[in-house]
Amino acid sequence: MMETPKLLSLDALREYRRGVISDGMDKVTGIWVCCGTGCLAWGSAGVLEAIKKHIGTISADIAVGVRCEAGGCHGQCERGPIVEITPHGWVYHKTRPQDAEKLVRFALEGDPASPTEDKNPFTAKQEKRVLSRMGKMSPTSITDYIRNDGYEALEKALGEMSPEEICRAVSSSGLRGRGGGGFKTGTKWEACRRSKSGVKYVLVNGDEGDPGAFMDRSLMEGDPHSVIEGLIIGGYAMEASDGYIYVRNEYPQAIKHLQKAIDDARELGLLGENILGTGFDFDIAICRGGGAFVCGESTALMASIEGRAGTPRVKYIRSTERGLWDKPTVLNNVETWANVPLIVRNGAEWFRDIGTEGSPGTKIFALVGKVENTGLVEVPMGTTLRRVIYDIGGGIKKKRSFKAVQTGGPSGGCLPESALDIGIDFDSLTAAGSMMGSGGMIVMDDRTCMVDVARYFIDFLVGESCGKCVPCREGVKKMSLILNDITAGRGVQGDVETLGEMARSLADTALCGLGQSAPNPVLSTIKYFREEYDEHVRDGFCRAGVCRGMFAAGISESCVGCGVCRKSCPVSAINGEVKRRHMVDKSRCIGCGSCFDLCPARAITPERRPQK
Amino acid sequence: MNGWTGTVLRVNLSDGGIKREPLDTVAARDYLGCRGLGTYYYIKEVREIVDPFSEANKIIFATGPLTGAMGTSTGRFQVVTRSPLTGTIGAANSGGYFGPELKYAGYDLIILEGKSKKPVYLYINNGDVELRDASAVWGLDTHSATDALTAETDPDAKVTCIGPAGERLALLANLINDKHRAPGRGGLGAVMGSKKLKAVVARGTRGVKVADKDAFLKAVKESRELLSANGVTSGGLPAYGTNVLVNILNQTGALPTRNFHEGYFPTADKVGGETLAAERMFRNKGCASCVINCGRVSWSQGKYAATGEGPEYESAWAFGPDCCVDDLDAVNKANFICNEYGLDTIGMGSTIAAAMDLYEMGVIDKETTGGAELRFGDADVMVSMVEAAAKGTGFGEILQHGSYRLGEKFGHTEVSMTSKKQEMPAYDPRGIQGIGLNYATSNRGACHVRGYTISPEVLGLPEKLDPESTAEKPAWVKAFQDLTAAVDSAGMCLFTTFALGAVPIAAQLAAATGVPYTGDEIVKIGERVWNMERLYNIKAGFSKKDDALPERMTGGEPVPGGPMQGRISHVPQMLDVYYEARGWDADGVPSQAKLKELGLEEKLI
Amino acid sequence: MVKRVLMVYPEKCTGCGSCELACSFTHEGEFRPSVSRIGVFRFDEGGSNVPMTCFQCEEPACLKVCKTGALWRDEEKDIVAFNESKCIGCRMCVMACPFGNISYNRTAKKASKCDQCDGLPQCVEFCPNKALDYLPADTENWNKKRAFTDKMRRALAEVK
Amino acid sequence: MIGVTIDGRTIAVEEGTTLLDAARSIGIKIPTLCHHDGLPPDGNCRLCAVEVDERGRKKLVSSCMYPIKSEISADTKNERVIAARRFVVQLLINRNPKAIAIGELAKEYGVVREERFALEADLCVRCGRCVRACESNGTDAIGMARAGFERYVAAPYDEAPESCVGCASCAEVCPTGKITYKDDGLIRKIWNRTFDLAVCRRCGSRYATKEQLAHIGRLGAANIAVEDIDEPRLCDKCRKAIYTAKFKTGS
Repeated sequence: MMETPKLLSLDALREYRRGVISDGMDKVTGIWVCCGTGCLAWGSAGVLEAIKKHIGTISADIAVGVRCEAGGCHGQCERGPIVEITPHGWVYHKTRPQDAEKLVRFALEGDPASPTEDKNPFTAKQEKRVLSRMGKMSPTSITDYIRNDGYEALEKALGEMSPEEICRAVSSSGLRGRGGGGFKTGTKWEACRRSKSGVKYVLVNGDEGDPGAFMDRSLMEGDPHSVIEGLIIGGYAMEASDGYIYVRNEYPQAIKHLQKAIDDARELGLLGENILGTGFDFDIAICRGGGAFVCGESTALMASIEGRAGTPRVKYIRSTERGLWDKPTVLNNVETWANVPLIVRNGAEWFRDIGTEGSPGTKIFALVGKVENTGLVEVPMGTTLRRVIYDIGGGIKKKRSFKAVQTGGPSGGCLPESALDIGIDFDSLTAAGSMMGSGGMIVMDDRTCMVDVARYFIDFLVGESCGKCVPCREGVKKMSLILNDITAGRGVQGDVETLGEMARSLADTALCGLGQSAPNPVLSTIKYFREEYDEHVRDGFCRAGVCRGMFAAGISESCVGCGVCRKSCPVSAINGEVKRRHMVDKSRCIGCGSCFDLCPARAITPERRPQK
Repeated sequence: MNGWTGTVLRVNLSDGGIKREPLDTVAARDYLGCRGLGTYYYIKEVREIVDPFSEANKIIFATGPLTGAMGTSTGRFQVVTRSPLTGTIGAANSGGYFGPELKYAGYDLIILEGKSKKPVYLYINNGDVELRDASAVWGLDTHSATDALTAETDPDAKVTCIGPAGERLALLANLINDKHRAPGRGGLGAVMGSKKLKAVVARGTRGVKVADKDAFLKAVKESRELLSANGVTSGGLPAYGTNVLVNILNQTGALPTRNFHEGYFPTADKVGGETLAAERMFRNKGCASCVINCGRVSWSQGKYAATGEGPEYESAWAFGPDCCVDDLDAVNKANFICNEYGLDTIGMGSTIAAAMDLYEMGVIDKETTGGAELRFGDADVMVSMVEAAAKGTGFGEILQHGSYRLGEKFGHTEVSMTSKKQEMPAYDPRGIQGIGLNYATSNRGACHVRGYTISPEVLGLPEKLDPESTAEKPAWVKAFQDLTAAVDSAGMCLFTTFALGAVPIAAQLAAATGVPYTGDEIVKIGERVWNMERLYNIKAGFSKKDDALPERMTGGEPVPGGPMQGRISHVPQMLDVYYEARGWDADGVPSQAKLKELGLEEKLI
Repeated sequence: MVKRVLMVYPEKCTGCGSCELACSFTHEGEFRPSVSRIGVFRFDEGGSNVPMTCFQCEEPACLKVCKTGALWRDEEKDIVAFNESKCIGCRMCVMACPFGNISYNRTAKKASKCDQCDGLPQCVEFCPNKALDYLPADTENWNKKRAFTDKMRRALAEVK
Repeated sequence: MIGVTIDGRTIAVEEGTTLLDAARSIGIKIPTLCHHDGLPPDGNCRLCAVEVDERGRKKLVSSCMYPIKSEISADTKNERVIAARRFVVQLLINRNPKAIAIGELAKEYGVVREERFALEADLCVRCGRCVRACESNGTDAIGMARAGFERYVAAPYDEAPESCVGCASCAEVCPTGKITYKDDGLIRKIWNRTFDLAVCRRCGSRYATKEQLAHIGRLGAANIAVEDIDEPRLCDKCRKAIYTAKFKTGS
């Protein structure tokens, strides 16, 4: 290991980087046990310990050629603990401590199976740029980062580019905010750079709040320096002196890794006063958020950093003019910042190489729900939903049929089958009635009630609304009351229209983005699944068999007469002899749905209840 | 409401009941407020002619539609009840700050009925009204009582109270408000005393609204211009007060002297307004919203050393020339005592003059007077008699009830210079014919402020009349009586009429109330008020024979010297013409046609 | 705009209260001395009647405690200006003014103070005795006004 | 100065003037609820919404906070604006049926309470004027507690707030009368606290809490010494009445 000197000039950084890259460590075989939050939950710590222990048992002259450390997230958390062996790029899923010997052996002697990523359909069709380093290095090692091209962009930015040039590069790359808004990052940067103020701020929005989304967490945990490098470059480009990373407290590992990265960067001289002798002063602090969904909203986030209640403020003056503490401020999310070093290092043209004209580059999605493979997916913008869900995600679980995909988090929308061939980018999703959001993607099958989905998201927002403005506080609540009525069979004629009107008014009147976009799940489900609403209201029928009491079980001819359903029925509404088709007494069936999932023959489906 | 507050407060002293009632707005339109509306309510409320001191009698405090507004000198209120001195309707007007305060508390009228068993005072604090125990202030003079009551209630409260004289039911007892102002004459303070009501204390923080703000300000500005262009209202009165008249009347030869034996007092100037202003006055003072500011903040010195306010001309005359006293300190002191004890200054001075008359006639002597030699010109005796009457001690016990009772007591009513048992004020009817007719026909006994013809007859306002002429006087008296009744009812000070006729006053009223009053209409209202009072008096037993002056005036004693030497009053001759001018029959009873014209045919009485 | 000072001459005041009436009428639309921004203090005997209204101090205590910007020094008009719509009714100014020259209107739930009627003080206009005057703020008048306020300040010191 | 066209009328205003102020200056009435001229704007009630046309881009904004920075035009009463206000008023009247101010708005915008959504009726509209008033005074005794529909005004931990001085500004600025205080004899009750009232030694009026007097003293009012708050004092009017009495002329 090299001493960590304090780098006082650009040349010193160059020298240092060269030293790191040529220290021979790249020749050492690495065994990287993912210790991201997901894999830790699967027990990766035990695997790591077992491998290290095993390495300790082998002779030292052999052991010197192998190195085992905690690595970052691969994104396929459901298959953890994941181990990767570099430089081969072999990836092992669902490892156990008892696999230690085998893994070390593979590392030292090779694995004939050579399980490279391109053999895994989930990863093979991705285009990992931002996530390229994930899992292949130690997130807590600045030298590992440097060895993987880290801080090369910083060296280039500070050494070869003026702030204007950096802003221009970011502008011409066409990078758009990955947090949801899709606002052109370069435009924001240029505006902030032009704002005349002695004090400016650059902020990282790490308040990832969408249920099921974890791309930012993974990045902060697995590659914290990429965010920090982006932020330092941003600070330089906009002549800001302070950066804040706002991370929710529920992400302890992200905070830990970020803090370590900041400390290491500062120790190396990449943060602090007169960075690398360029006269540029910049430092970064971490701000822990309380985890309120609304704090992801920029004004609320800034209020929270300022130490006030994290509620949004009406802002007709852009943050780039008056943001944090009324100073010019640029706030970008984690993924956006992590793209910055890539653009600086490789150039805007390289960045625009993939993606669409309006939305260049890649985007990371958190693919969850009823798909076979779930996890983080980085694909070029413009990739179709179908490709993500079917080719990468492996299609719908249990071979059921696809019903909808929800994108953009709670404020996003639900898109139906017909939208599957839309190439995903900011504009196309918006046009289809949904949004990009921060990249949440929830796949739903035919056992999903779309009214219930709308209810679920609205209820989530009722809980997350800060309550400051009337439309959101009272309006979302009212929508929730209506949706709960509909899903409980109490809907009345006109409710759907009322919801539609309210959704439009809410979008018009709510104070912040959360409230304005709150009705999206309702609007998009009404748009694409109006029939389901009507069935609920008019017929008291939930075709998905989700809303209690709004359907009756029906048993088809494929019944094998196993009797499982009969035994599980709490009201003894199912009758039938063994190995004979069972029948449901629909007048007794309470529509609890407990028999559906138990049926091995998938012979039970929701049917309309008999009219009273 | 605009102008009026729209609320009447009814307080029953017998059972302590307190009620708020809506104002009779039709009556308010027809009688305005203060004297007119107060009298209307009194007559409506007390259907029979009752003993003034009986439980059945009521006493009404009334404000007018202009009271409390920024009209020209519109800080007036009126106290109405049956006068125990005269037996006529008694209506007494006063300025100061009490009237507006009552209005700001939210009331047009307070009707006080019944009789309390123990001393009480009424405390009105906006909507909070209560009768409170007054045993601690009973017996106190008006100044001490006022201080004690404001200390007990609110430093900003305004007080109208009675002094010991009223408590003793002295027939010369006045109410005193704001320490120095009196709803004077008629002995109305005694009615308060009979009800064991020491005081009415008012505190109001509400406002008076007017119907047409711009029109009101315009009317006020126009009236103010007339007032400031007028020598009396902008010069004489603020500089010298009403007492400016001492020298003027003396020069006219109509300054009653020595109990009306004479009409000229050689050393009158020593007690006149000019001397007062130069030697005994701190500064002048104004009642609420006054633009004239005739009030005197004054003092007396030497053995009579004291401070207070006044005297008004009539007070100065009563204690001065009428008693042949030319010591201003004595006059001031006597005046201050009357204010402090709640006595009527005109009645008091004139009664002492009558007593001096009796003394010099030999009808009474030192034995009767308790040792005092009641000689004309003796200032010490005059002051000591005022003190005795104020305290109700010795000979004062007789004096406190006025000259008529004094004369009666000793069988010589001819010394009582009264009409309807009320003392004539400071203008000799023998030298000034109009004022004599006014005295005789006044509905509350002899009174100058019921029809102040001195204005044309002496001051030449609005035009100069010969004081000695008689032909045109009945019409002038009627006109002045009617206009006065209207001004009194509006809540405005009579002194504005030196400069203002009916038209500018009507303009203020119309803008304030929203009722389109014209000059003619308010004069008509005055006439209505006058006839209403007359009807009451007729019912109370008054008739043509009572519309008279003492015989000394009408031929018994021609003026012995001075500019008016040899003159007598021609009231009997003018009376029929006056009746005719009023549309009354030969007996002085209003004709049905007149009553119909005035809307009084509905049997009010 | 010519700066002017509102002069008070207690020795000329007869206590008629026309100023209070004009003030309340102008500002509140009714004749209501209790909410007038000028108040006449009447004294018996030797005391002068004193019309009192805001001295428009150069370093006003009221302004110091007003946290909503409802009060400020309008240097152009040379007054302590008051924006009623910014007042939150905290009454701090009322208590802070040593002279008691700013008051609280219970009905409006706001402070209330003299604004010199935007250059045409109605109290001056309607004072029948010239006890109030509105004069050019030349040195002489300034000194007179200052002498008056100093006198009041001394009187105040005796009261506490 | 910047030209701005509101409802077809063009006026020049200083840069940064809010649309609300600009509209008011030409007599255009825009309803407000959470706005108070003396408090920092918050824009939470959304009643003052107007439609702004920024170079062809039309959007609804809160006029109380929207600063005029370029030549724009605004419509304060078009269909979209009225619909937005109706929406807000509807939600308010559902929650706050007894608030007089809301009742008046409901009448004006022709909405009636929807009984179906008639949850617990409340007087508080969560406009936060009270909280902002308290902040302005530097007392910071109250704030907003909880979030969303559950949001309400409260003292910390719902206990009697220590920093409250009983000035009652919160009650004075409350547009619906939700916050009240009671002066009962010598004490004032507000926010579960009981304050001693200073009593004027002359007129007996109870004119302020002692805590407020001390607060004013601390703010730098020279006439109030924090250490002798308990001394008998004079109210503003009586102080004046007493010292003016010393102004003698004449004799």
